[in-house]
Amino acid sequence: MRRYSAWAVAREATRYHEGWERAWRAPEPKKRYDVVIVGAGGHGLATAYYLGKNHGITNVAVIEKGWLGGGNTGRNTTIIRSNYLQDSSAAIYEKARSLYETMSQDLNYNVMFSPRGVIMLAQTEHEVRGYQRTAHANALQGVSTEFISPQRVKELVPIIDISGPRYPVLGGLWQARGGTARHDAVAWGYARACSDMGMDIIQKCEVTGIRQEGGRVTGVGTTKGAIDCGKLGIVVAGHSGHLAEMAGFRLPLESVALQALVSEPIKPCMDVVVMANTVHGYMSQSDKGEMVIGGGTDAFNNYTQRGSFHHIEETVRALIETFPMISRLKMLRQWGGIVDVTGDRSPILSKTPVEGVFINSGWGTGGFKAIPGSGFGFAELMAKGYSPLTAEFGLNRFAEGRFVDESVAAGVAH
Amino acid sequence: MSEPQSALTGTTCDGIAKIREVGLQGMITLRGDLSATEIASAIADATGCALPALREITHEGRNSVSWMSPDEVMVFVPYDEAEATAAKLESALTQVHALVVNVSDARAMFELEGPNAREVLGKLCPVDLSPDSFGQGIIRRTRLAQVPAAFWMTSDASFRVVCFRSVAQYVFDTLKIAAQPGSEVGLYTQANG
Amino acid sequence: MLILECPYCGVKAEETEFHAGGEAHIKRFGPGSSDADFEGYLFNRENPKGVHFERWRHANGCGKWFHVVRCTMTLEVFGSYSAQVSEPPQEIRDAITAKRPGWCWRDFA
Amino acid sequence: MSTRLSTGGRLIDRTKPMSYTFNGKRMKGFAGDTLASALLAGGQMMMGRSFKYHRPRGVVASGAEEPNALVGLGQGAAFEPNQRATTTELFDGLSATSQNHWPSLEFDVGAINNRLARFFPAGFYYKTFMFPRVAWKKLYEPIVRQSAGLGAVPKERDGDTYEHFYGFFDLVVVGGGISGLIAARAAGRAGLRVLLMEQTAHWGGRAPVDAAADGATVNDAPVDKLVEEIVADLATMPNVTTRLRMMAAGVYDHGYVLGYERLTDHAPEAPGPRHRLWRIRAGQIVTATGAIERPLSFAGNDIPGVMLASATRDYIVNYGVSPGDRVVVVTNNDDAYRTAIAVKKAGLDVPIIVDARAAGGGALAQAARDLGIRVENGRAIAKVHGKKQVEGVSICAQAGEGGVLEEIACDAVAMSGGWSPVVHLWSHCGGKLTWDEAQAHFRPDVHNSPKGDAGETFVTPAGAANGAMQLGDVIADAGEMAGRAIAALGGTVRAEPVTASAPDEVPMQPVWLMPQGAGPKLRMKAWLDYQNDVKVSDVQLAAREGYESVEHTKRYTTLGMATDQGKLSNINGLAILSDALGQPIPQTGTTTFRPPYTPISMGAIAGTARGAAFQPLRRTPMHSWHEENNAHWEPVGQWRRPYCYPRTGESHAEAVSREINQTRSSVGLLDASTLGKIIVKGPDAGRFLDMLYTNMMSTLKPGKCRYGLMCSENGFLIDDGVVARLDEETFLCHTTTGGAESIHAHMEEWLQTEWWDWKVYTANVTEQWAQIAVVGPKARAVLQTLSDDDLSAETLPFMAWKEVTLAGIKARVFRISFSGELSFEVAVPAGQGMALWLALLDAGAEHGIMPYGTEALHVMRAEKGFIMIGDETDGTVIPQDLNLHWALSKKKDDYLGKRAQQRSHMADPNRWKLVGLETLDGSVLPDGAYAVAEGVNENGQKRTQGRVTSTYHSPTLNRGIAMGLVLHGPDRMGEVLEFPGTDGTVSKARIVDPVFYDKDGEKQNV
Repeated sequence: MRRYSAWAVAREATRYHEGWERAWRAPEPKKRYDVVIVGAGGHGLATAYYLGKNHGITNVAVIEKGWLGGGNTGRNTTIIRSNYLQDSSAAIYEKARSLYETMSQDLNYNVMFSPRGVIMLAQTEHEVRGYQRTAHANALQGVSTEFISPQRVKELVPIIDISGPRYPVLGGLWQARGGTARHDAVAWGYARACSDMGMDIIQKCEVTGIRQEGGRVTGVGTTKGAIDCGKLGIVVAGHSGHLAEMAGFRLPLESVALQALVSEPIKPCMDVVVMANTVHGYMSQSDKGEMVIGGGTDAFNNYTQRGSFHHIEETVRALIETFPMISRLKMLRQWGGIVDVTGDRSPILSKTPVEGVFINSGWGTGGFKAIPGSGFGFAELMAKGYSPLTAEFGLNRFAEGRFVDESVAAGVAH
Repeated sequence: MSEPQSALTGTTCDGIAKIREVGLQGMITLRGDLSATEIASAIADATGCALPALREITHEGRNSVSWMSPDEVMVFVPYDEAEATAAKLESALTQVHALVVNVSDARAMFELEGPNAREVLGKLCPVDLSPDSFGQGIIRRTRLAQVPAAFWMTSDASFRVVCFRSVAQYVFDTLKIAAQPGSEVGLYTQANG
Repeated sequence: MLILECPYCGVKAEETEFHAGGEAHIKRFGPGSSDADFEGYLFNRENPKGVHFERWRHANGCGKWFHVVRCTMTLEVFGSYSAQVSEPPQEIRDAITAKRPGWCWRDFA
Repeated sequence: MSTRLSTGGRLIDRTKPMSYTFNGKRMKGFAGDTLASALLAGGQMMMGRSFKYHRPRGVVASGAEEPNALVGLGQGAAFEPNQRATTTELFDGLSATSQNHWPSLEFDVGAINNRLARFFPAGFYYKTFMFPRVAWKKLYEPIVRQSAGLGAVPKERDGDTYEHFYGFFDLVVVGGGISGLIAARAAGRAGLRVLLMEQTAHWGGRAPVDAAADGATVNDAPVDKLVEEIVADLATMPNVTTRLRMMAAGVYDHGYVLGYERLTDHAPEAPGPRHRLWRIRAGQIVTATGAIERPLSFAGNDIPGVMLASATRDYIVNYGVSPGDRVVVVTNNDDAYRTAIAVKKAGLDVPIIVDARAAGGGALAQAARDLGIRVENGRAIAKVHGKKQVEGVSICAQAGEGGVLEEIACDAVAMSGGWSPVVHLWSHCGGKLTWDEAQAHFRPDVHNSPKGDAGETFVTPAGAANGAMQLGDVIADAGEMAGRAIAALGGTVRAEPVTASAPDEVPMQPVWLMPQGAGPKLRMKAWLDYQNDVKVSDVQLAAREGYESVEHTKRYTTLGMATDQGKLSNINGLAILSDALGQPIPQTGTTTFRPPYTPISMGAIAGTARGAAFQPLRRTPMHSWHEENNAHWEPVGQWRRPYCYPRTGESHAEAVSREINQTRSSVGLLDASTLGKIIVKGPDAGRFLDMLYTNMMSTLKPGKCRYGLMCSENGFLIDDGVVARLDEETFLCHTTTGGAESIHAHMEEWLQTEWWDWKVYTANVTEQWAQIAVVGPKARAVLQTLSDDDLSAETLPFMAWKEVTLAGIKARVFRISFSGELSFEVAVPAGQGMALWLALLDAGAEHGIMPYGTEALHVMRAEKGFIMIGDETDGTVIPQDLNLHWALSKKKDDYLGKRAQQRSHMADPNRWKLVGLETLDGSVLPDGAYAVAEGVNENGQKRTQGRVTSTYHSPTLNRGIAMGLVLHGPDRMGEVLEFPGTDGTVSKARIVDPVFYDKDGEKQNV
């Protein structure tokens, strides 16, 4: 693989950039692979990458029914943070965050990780208590966060109205090393690195069936023919239920539409990511200058990637209350993605009833920030049968009533 | 005995339509099997109103009865008669499974009046309020901006709007903005010039 | 932005008048049931691509719960019916068959 | 140089001059001008700078598709960035500033990027800025970020208002051109409820402009005539609503259309809202949205003075403005000849028409020749000369590699690469496209249309939006397609004999690169996306590197991601991509079309919901008293509850202490009206409550009260409160403030969907009652002075209730206590709540009675070890964790949550359990602190063995008290735990009984 660098760009410039090679190969599938990963989104590609990097497993195919990175990886609001309450969540998200720190160098592909800092606003007494609790938990989890004063919030986010008539800002949970990254680049960087390790990324190839013998997986049928494999990883977000059905088991999952929008680009005015959970809105400014705004999920099953407009309305309404200036910006584009949500809204990284089949799903609205940690842990689970990062996210937790519930930081009002 | 107060004690506002909090209004929730003859006759005896059909409201003098759901009606009588009317209904329905509660203080009622009244409401409620779709005799329970509400027409150009007491100020403020000068939509008014 | 018809008050209204209540026709398992049955009851969901049975409440209206059959791929609505039944009435099944011949959902077809 | 012509301009009123400023310079225009036409008239060709290379840019289009001419409009509370000059109507006093340059539009330091352009190809940043690592954050990223963005940032709170409107129509026609007008009239005559909207301020669209050039007629009359006639017809139809300045922003599922009406943008002084966002339900939608002309890709096609041929024509015909004195026309189709003719007719010079087609054009070409215009076929533009202004063009053969045949001096270039139907609205909700080989564009595939709630087709394209490009075809198609939509609604169409006579056009010929064999040097100067500076070479690079999906290419190059969302660039871009991949264009496909069609204001999206109307703020009957008495508010859901009532010079903490001391020593008042109150009545009411609550309610005696717990079916504690039995069949259930609506809904859900044969009715009477807690040793004394009824412990013992008359008001009095004191909760009709509140303050004056807030409430319940939903519970806590086994009925074989609590993890003896915590030094434990255990877990996180659930300073005990959940807590009384703070300090606390005050409960029982 030709390394990327300013020098390489300069060298190519002299020949009008006509000498660049493909970022990843476009191979036809082989007859057999040690591991087949279904789904070439961030999580699937990261899994393949760490299978090779950490466990020396490189006879791997990542098959994708559309184009790599074409699902939620390329549709989210790119927020990266690990200030979670529960130990198991904090562990995997912090692992992910720390891997983002060095991802550009590891992959030799600039994913523009921007640790600009993330603030979660506390706008009710209840949220203050919830975030103070999270700050205490984070301190013991080795996640560096801090509960900050309204004045500090105002310093960090000059465009915010901290004395808003309805929900004054009472403080905030500040994670200085949280931030954003260029979402497409994460998928592309992993794809390039996987391809470089000799793995096959097979796009426009849809899985049509999962073959098994005596309760053990033997391969998959695809629109590009049958492919044998020793182990199978299902990493297809909103389509997990569909794949699980092929393998013959059910999942505690529902697929719903999640929406987001961007404003027209304006000059830099907000240097951090702000999340306002009381009013269900979060916002950051992209490197292009667009205000990137996250909305809510529909409450009904939906595979159309089209959400209901009133969620956009609720989000924008709320953000105008907290950031009055955006009232005079314009919405440039809105879009939707399909997210898979579990019974406790935490992910599933687990073995399944079918030996050799592993599932990584249920990331709901939190998937992007977890990509490297998810791939790291899931690869370990697939390679060794156990990973401390994924231990608490097994399918069995629903029968045992052992949930990983992150909604508790903002529980019921009283 | 102190004088009871309505939520906004009759506040009013003028815009492209007139908004007025109506003041004290007796309201009684009655739940039961609306097909049971006892209910129809109890209502007739207590109010003189006929049992309203699906999504309808009936009137008799100062009393009204509106359909609320398949097993619920709302009885409107003068505030100071509510207690007695409720008791009357209660005693008439001892033999059937029914629930009668005086909820006169739980809600606020507004009058919205003027040729633009339909449009003002049409800015806040996801309901077709064109004259050929909505007129007198119909009750509609729906969403008004961000709160549940119900309304019906008392003339071709005036509505009664009911919401919960705690959000009366919000509903008033919202109606006021929707009725701000210069905000005529000119949709439902174009027909009659 | 869906439009649904409440079978109780006959109102055809937009989504914001209603509250989505998740998958329909789920049998309750209480004390004495197996762990698997109980897990299935609380958590396992059909989440189909296509015909789906779900519960909605006319929250900003008559307050009644009811059933809706909808396609999760096109959002087409095949019909709505009473909440007080444990399986869809025949005319609803026929309405689905007319639009999606050969449909099936759990044991219904 | 551009200038105002002495005559012409069908849309301007030369008798109404207007003055405005551009970058502070005073300029003049006429009523009817757009900002763009006025700037051109004033000779202001350059209007902005591009995003990446900061290249000088002039206006290229005349409508919504404009990518270059973006300005900041207005000032202060009325400032708005990124406004298209082409769609901004001129008004007197308008002030505009150009964007994305420093220090000035003419001299921009950022233009250095242009010099280095060769080193900044598509995606260069993915390949660079990586070493050393720290440099990205410290050096590179700040530079990237600072150079980001286009428009300036609004500084002030928006001074305008906005609103929504819910519209319902049988048929909505989008677009007020010929097609839309024809469709609307047909639908109107069919008696349907019709809405016709046009995004500009004028009816008629392009047809009248074209006619001005080619003399086309309809029914032997000028096209303008037909427009006037139809507009007049529509005005007479009460069932038809027409709206100018209203754009269909998006089409959503089930016939939902967003209509964006701009009410005062063109007249800022007018009263009323600025924008109105229509939320429309349409039975059918006809998209008569016309078509957009495509640029041609040749070197220097972005230099100010290079314009779309149609735009050039618009400025001359509509505004009497000439873009230049010598206009070279370059085209691959006949339509551009109309521009040449219009230019010539305006008395300006057309040195040459460069037609890339070897065979050239038809009737219009002849007409041009007849006017003495030189026409060259099979030719192309090799290169445009000039920097901030076109100075000339090099002509070459289209077939070759750009060998220059001739240099021609000119100050403007009018280009036409053919037309693309506006298919956005068709596509928003799933409409598919088909590639039209002959016209080289995507048009709606009417066999794959958007489907509504009944699975019916609900969008129909008409006219140019459907690929009909010549006047006769447009009119015929509009009638035909409108007929389909009307028929779908059960309407019938009366045939309209409309005959058009317009010159025949010979087919266009796709030209994606000019010249065909252009080398890298030229391709690096051939722009596709003007605003984002994406060139032909960038798309080819993306393809070369394997970014083969159109989505990959778009994201890698940023093609089509600018504020115009690729209206000009998308088709040209994917044609280049397809060519690079050696596959036909339809196989490459398009990117997804997403709403809105053009950007809409956030203010309009929020509508009236701002300030007082932002969200409902729920008020109790005593709200105004609290306000007048300096309550410090705590938002609880949508309610406001007094947190405390600080007096002058008092801190909140001091106020809370005062309120508690007064209440414990004498008597205090709490506004408890927000607590939920639900009536449950019927023969099966007891049985129902036994399922809902974990404890037994059916055995409760009328006149008595019982505290109960509610769990979710998943086992977790969701609510608690006191249930009073009013009579044999009737219960009154109190819930938490947050629970009033949710618990009522919870009850109805189970009754309606599971136990529908049980005879139970419920009613939420929360707001019917004002509820006041009268608390403290003197509570009875105070109440007794207001009542002749006997309130003694004998007739009204603890956990009983009774109806009495207080201060002349009929009231229900409940003897329940959440503070541990003698306590009466008095409920009166909400309308008399204030009266009772005042009476109580009066009656209690001699005892120094005062109100207390939620914080005092919390502290007092904590002193008693009472749990609080939301503090001790967080959605993961079960009653067993809180040692509430006494409230879990053993007699009942079922209740909601019982089965869940039998699952292995919930029956686990190692679950953390509730205890009291007492700091060794009397300080207050930090809220939310965790108790650490030995060592770390396998993820390297410190192990924990408990956490603080609520913690306060108790003025009663004058020390810190807390409750928490601790591993095996109840068995570890006296043990000391360590709670690290977030500041490095460690608090030590002893495990104690959670009841800190009046352990035997004597005080509440007197």
